[in-house]
Amino acid sequence: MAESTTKTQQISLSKGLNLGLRRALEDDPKVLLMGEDIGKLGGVFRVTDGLQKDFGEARVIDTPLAESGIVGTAVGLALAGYRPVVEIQFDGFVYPAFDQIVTQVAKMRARALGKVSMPIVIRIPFGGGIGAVEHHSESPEAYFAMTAGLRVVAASNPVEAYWMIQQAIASDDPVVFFEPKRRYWDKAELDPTATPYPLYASRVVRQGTDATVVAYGPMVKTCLEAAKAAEEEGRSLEVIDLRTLSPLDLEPVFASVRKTGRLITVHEASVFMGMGAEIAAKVTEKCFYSLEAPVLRVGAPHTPYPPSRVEEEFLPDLDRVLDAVDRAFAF
Amino acid sequence: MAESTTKTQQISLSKGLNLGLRRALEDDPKVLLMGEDIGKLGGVFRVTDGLQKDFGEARVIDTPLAESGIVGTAVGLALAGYRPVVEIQFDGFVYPAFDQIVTQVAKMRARALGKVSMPIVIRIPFGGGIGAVEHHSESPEAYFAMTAGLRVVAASNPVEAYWMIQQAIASDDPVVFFEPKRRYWDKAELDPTATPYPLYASRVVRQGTDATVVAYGPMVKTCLEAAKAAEEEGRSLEVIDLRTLSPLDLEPVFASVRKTGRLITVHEASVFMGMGAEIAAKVTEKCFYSLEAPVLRVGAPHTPYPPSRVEEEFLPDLDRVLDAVDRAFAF
Amino acid sequence: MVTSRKGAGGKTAAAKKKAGAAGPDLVQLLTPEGDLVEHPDYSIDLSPEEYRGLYRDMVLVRRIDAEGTALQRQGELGLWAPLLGQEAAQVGSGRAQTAEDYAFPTYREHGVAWCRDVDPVNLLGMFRGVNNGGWDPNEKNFHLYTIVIGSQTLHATGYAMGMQRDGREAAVIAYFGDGASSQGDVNEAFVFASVNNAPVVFFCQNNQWAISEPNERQFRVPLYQRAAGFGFPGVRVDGNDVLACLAVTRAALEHSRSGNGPILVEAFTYRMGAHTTTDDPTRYRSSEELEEWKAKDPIMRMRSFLEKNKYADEAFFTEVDTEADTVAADIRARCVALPDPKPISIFDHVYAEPHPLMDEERAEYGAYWESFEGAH
Amino acid sequence: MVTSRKGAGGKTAAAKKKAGAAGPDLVQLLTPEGDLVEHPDYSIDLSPEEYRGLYRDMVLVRRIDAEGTALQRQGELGLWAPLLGQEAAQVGSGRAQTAEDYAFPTYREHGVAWCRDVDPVNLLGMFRGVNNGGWDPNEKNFHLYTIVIGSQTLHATGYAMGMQRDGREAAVIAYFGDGASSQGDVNEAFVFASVNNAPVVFFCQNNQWAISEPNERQFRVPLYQRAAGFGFPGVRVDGNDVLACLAVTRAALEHSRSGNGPILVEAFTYRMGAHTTTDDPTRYRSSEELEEWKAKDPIMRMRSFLEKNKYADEAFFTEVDTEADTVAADIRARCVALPDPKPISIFDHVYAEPHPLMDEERAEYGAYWESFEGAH
Ligand SMILES: Cc1ncc(C[n+]2csc(CCOP(=O)(O)OP(=O)(O)O)c2C)c(N)n1
Ligand SMILES: Cc1ncc(C[n+]2csc(CCOP(=O)(O)OP(=O)(O)O)c2C)c(N)n1
Ligand SMILES: [Mg+2]
Ligand SMILES: [Mg+2]
Repeated sequence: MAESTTKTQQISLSKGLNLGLRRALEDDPKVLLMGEDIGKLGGVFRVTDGLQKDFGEARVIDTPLAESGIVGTAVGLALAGYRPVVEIQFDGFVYPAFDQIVTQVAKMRARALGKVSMPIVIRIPFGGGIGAVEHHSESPEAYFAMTAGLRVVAASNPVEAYWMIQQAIASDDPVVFFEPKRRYWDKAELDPTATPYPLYASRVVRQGTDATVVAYGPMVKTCLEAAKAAEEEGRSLEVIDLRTLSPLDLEPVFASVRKTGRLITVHEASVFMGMGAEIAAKVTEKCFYSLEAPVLRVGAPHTPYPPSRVEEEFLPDLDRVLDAVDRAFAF
Repeated sequence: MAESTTKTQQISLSKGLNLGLRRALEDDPKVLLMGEDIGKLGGVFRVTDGLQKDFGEARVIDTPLAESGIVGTAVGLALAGYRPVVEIQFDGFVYPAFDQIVTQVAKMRARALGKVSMPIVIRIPFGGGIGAVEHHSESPEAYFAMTAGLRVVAASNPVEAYWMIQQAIASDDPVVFFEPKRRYWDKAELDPTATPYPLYASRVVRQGTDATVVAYGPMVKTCLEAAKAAEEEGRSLEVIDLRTLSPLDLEPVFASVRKTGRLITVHEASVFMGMGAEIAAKVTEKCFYSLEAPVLRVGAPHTPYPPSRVEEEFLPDLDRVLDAVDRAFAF
Repeated sequence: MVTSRKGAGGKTAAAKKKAGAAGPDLVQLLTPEGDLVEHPDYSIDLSPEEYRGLYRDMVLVRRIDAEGTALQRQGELGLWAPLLGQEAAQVGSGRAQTAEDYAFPTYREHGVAWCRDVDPVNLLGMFRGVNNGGWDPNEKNFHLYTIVIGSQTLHATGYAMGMQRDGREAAVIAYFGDGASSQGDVNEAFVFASVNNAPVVFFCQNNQWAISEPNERQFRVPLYQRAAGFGFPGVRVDGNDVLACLAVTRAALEHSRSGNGPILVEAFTYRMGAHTTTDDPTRYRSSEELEEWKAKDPIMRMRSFLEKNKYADEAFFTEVDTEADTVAADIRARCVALPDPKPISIFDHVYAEPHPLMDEERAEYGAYWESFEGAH
Repeated sequence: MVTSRKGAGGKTAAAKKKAGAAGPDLVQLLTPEGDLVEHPDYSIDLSPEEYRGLYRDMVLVRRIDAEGTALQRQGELGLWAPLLGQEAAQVGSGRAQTAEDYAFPTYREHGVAWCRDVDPVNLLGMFRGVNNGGWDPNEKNFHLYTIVIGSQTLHATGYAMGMQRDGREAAVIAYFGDGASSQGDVNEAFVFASVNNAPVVFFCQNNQWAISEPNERQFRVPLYQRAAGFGFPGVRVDGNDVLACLAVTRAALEHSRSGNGPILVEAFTYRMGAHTTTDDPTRYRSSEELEEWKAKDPIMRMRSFLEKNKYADEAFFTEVDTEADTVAADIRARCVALPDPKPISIFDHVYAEPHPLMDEERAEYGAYWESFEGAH
């Protein structure tokens, strides 16, 4: 275990989370994991694999099948001084807990005038692309991002996942933590002795000069691929991984847009009322005279997530991103 | 009763809804009302006053105190051919029903490939300004507007309320119907023989030439007052009552912005991720070369609704709207 | 098809023993060995043909289920949720329903669907990923599968309230699992059904597991007892005994139909397979447990019963197996032939009425997709 | 302060009668006439001083409550939720708690707050609209008022799970109403508490009404029976009998504290006033019903008891009334002096850690509001 936290190793995103959770459990006896099937099974994505075995049933809790109950008891545990990390099995199953999240978790601190905190992390595997049945591929991040009192972050790769989950657990504010489920099996090299990037900051993950593309979670990889393809066509895209959806950290986006004059936002969630809308509105306000084209938004149409046999067409891909870039240049 | 539907009369917004519901109950035996305290009490805002007495307990149903149960059973009633009109007592109490609304009500029709419909109306009194305790003054419309499968409308005055509630009930799609609670007691002249304006259309409620202001629900009145004040200062504001938040009907807004070059969006809900963000993003995309200033957004900060003794400062008022207009002109 | 009702005395030659080892709070009419036993409140008396019918249903349903698993393994389905082991609970309760009754399933009621005459290929659509259900629930009074746990119990209750208002002589049956019993929605359904005296039978298949979580993580007294606290009766039936499931469900439906309000039936059974095809039950449960339940196999005991009573011969059993293979082959053929939906169809059914954003996006996406035509 | 415990025999001179008219499923120790009665499972034996203490608590709490209503009528509060009629349920259960126990109230537990030594002015903040609670729940182990119905029962259960992990010798008490029993959250709390054997007492004040809806709209069997179906005991106590409420709650807390898991106490009482100051109960209930319950007034019966047993004289009663007026006057004075919050303070406590949007908006709004300074 000690070794696992010092040795550089090849890990998947799911393993990055697993190691991050393990370190959090080791470092702070008040950290608890709660959720459906997170014990012996290790969660349906094996993110909590082996943790109940090593930390016991009192700290890695297989809960009854009731999301409101999970989050509601997490609130009570937080009041009692614990730091619960809740797993929601799939994006589409978070809604039964919605009331507890937006009414209780989000508001408790303000109601108590800061006398209590809600250091709760709500982990949600999100997004599509894995051929799943309905309710297993949704992108509900905007519901939470718009809710005052919550923080919302999304990891995009294994290394980020490893650090961000630990930072989220250490945060005294409630954090809704989105995990890009179709990237769970992506691999990367983790150096557990490195210094992590701050949690609530966006990050330029590829420099470019012609247009800016912002994304988060699963779409970061897609946008990096698009940038690579664009380069071959002679266009230089700057790609920003938002990482934090609430608060948004848009300074790097403003700076980039002042340089490139063009911005494309990309997410799997619907364009209508999605994160892209806020980014577009804000960037336009702050960079009005720098924009050579309106901010263009890539995302889903205003429909439920479709049956999986259509998801390839439905999900934003490299082509859709490049198509938007083209449109931005055509303005 | 017959008289009440032909005679021009002075009515409050709450009475407008009451008369509209009454007509719907008369016109279609499949219409049912469901909610907490809507029977003998007539609802906490008396919107259903007298309806249980006249239509019986089988059609005006005092439900158990459980919002998920109310909406969930409404789904079943809709499947059985009924048209349930659900009352949520206050904005802040809709969240226990969130799962049933976004997962079941919104998606049922698409899941059944159109073989069933969900003609359910979910009435929600929303917004602040009445000096209430917490959870009684919220503006949750964006949560629903962003949800594919739902329609969302907001009435702004007594006459609109009378017609819109009937149209919403007649609609075969589920409609989240927002009622501006601080305007419940506003009065206006109703001519029940008039031809109603279409439900899913926005409406220019004051013509102007210098800047456009869009609002809905309680803020329409505020914006009209602001326009009046602006006129005295020599500025001509065009005011648009959005009326429908999903779908948005932005054609009249585009047309107006092409004329005025400036747009201010106004709502009580948070600016961050609010309806204004979508409107700003879309209008900027469609009217990029017409805008002389970025779309400016007036709304709440990203905080929970504050204690009522601060709500006057918190809520957008005439001054805040005019301040934004000034800023749009300063660009 | 089957005709006996609660309280009717035994009229066939089949010998009956006194209450089995099942215990007083478990209604059992047929022992794992295939012997009839008596129960003070419930009995069943069917013709040999009817007994054979139940056997046939179970075999066919198991075969269809196995085909689902096979289709998934071969990449024809994205997922499958096997009912293996729960055939008696589903066929017994399914055959208890009349055409006028209405069933609200979870995602595992392939056997109930069968009894309600729903084309099994309908069920495959969602698991194949070509639709999210898509059949007309009113055609066979069988609602769409519901994946989000517990929600359908409220829909069922609402539907039952509708039946009440229409004065229909029918009842609703709402399926749910042991895990689902923890959900707020299920308990709210109990409240709404009770207070409205709605004609709804809550039918819980307690298959001992909610994915990896055993019963102890959901409740600590037998689930059927939950009902009493909400003001309606609860009964636990041997969920691997198709005769008991039929008798108890039929009585329950009759109870609700005739104005006595809701009732809870807990069918005590076992999920012999994986939770779904992506699940690995060896991670959380022992093979001994599985073996124990295999000895209570619902089909085996019915076969023993038929054999012991000479209600069926070898030819019959062979014939049923052959029929099962035929049905499975037919389903397989029609499954793999299910066309992928056209991408543009995602805009078709979101709204009943005109919707400008749908139109705008349909046009945009349509043009975009067309630009790739041939390339894809 | 009060010291007897479950099962202790009567040691005072107070005469006891056999089980009262209350019926076998209602624990009553003091009749409406002020006579002690015996109960097979519960008894109480306090010193005269302790009996007087309970009386004093109830009178003071009623007076504070009346002051809340008065303050609202005079525009000093935006709203008030009166506890009138529920003094015994609140004082009895409140005094049963130790300092280490933890209470999760609804919005009406002013009497419990009193017993837990919470400054009543704290409670007024929310109703006045100067804050949304704002006290430190850990100071007196009394959580913030919770308005959204039922949510706090889950918080209480989670808190109890925390106590369990810490090995604390204490229990949690979760207050909720008869209406709240219909909420999914409350039933999920029952599940979580049961499965985790959490030390939590669910204390339902069944005041017969959920705003305008009577019990029949929420359940059709006595609520205390709900518990059994979730695997823990339930008991109904005369909620207008402060002695029974004390004895039963004390036993319940002890039950939970000593590792026996959750328990449900249903205090059968009556909301004699309006739901809140904006409510008009004449629209939905009869004055006869109110009169009936007035005869069971919790304070009157305690006074009769004290008088009958000569535990208190006229001077005592006068003294308590005077004290009540003094307390009320003090609260009033401090209430009207509560300063309005500064608008800029709305940004202060939303997040614990730095938040750029908070900073940005704080600066923007600050500048905007300052531009009006003096004008407002
Ligand atoms: C609200 C919700 N949460 C979680 C899930 C994920 N999930 C699917 S099935 C299942 C277990 C269900 O167990 P049970 O109710 O016993 O039914 P069974 O699968 O055993 O038939 C879970 C947790 C879900 N579908 N919905
Ligand atoms: C989730 C939710 N729905 C509705 C309301 C509105 N409401 C406030 S109090 C109340 C009735 C509560 O009744 P009960 O639980 O019996 O408590 P009591 O007020 O009688 O003490 C209702 C419906 C609410 N506060 N929260
Ligand atoms: Mg199960
Ligand atoms: Mg009550």
